Amino acid sequence: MNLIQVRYFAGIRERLGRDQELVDAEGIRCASDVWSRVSGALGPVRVLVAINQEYAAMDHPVGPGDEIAFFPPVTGG
Amino acid sequence: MNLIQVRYFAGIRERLGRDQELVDAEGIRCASDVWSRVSGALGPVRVLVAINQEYAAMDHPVGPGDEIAFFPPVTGG
Amino acid sequence: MIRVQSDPFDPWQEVAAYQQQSGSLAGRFGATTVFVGSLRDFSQGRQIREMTLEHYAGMTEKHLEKVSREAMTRWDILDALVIHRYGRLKPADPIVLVAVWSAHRDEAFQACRYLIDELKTRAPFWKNEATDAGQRWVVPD
Amino acid sequence: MIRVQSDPFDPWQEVAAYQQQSGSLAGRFGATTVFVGSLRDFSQGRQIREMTLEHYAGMTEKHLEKVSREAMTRWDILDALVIHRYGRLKPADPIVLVAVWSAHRDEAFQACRYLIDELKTRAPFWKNEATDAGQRWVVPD
Repeated sequence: MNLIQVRYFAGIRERLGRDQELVDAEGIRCASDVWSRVSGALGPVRVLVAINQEYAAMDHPVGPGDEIAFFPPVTGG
Repeated sequence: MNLIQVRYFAGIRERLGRDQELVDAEGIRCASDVWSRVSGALGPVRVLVAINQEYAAMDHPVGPGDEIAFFPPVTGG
Repeated sequence: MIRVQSDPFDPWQEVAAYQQQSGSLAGRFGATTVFVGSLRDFSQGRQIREMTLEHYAGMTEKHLEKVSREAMTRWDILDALVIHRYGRLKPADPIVLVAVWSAHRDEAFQACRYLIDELKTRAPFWKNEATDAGQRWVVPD
Repeated sequence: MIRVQSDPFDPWQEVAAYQQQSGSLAGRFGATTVFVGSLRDFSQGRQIREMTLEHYAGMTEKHLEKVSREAMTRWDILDALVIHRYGRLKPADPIVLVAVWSAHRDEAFQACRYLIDELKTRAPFWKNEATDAGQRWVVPD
């Protein structure tokens, strides 16, 4: 099975109740497909995406072996 | 005799060969009159003026008891 | 240099030590600009007891390295130091330090401002405040 | 606070000490911006051996106090510290320190920049450089 590693941070991690999981790459083309599959009943939230630790757009392609992260707007500094 | 205290700094002090002197206030109306009397054969130089330790214009009135300073553009910081 | 750490740090000691250790900088820089961000004890109407800074380990370092390289390319600066904490912080604790050395002040100010702005708007950190009225995630301005 | 002195100073120790002593600042400021101007060992094609800073005692303090008050009025800042040396300096010596404390970074950066710009263009100091090829008065940019 081809897997994508998915990670969550801050408010999104809290609301999903988990900080990471593995998702089957079958039927997944882009970040948005991953988000649809994992976000379930989360409702509309402001979410940012990083693919392999770089910011990416929701329509950016993802595939097996990729690390994809979803998180709210950042508040460092 | 009514006196005006005149002070010089940096390059202007060096070229005049003195750092201060007293000038008779007789016939003096403004800073420019003081400069004409003290600068002698100095020739044209960029000179700034302070009266009682505040920047002033050359046509600013001066009189007995005032401290007037002439100096080149500043280079602190 | 970039450092991301959970240990508290003294920004003034860090800048002094970094300058000392980079002996080759001495005499070459005419301008040093430093920004320090600290935890305030009061925020949006609430007393702050402590703050937990979550971060995306790995991505954070990558991002800060990238932004630091960009600053070095874009402005004529000699060196830059960025330190950022994560984990639990107490009010008045320094959160972030940005220091820039250059020959002239304009470059130093611009690069320092660029680094802290990029860090605030893009580096993957999230602040969670523990207030008298419970916990909350900080929302960006 | 304003200080004009001939003794050398360590800017990082000064900032740390001032912050420590102003205990009431702790937890209130979220942003500290510091500028330090230092003597470079090379300037306009010549090696610098030392520098003598002449100043107009009295007017200098007046001017710095005035500019400092203006910064406090114009921006929402909590405190400012300015230290400026005069007399003989060696390469790498700090010449001037400007530190500003405020709740937010934008005010801190703007006030710090204002203070150093005003100081550079208006405070009555004059630099005389001792170079390998003799002495010279520094001319403003």
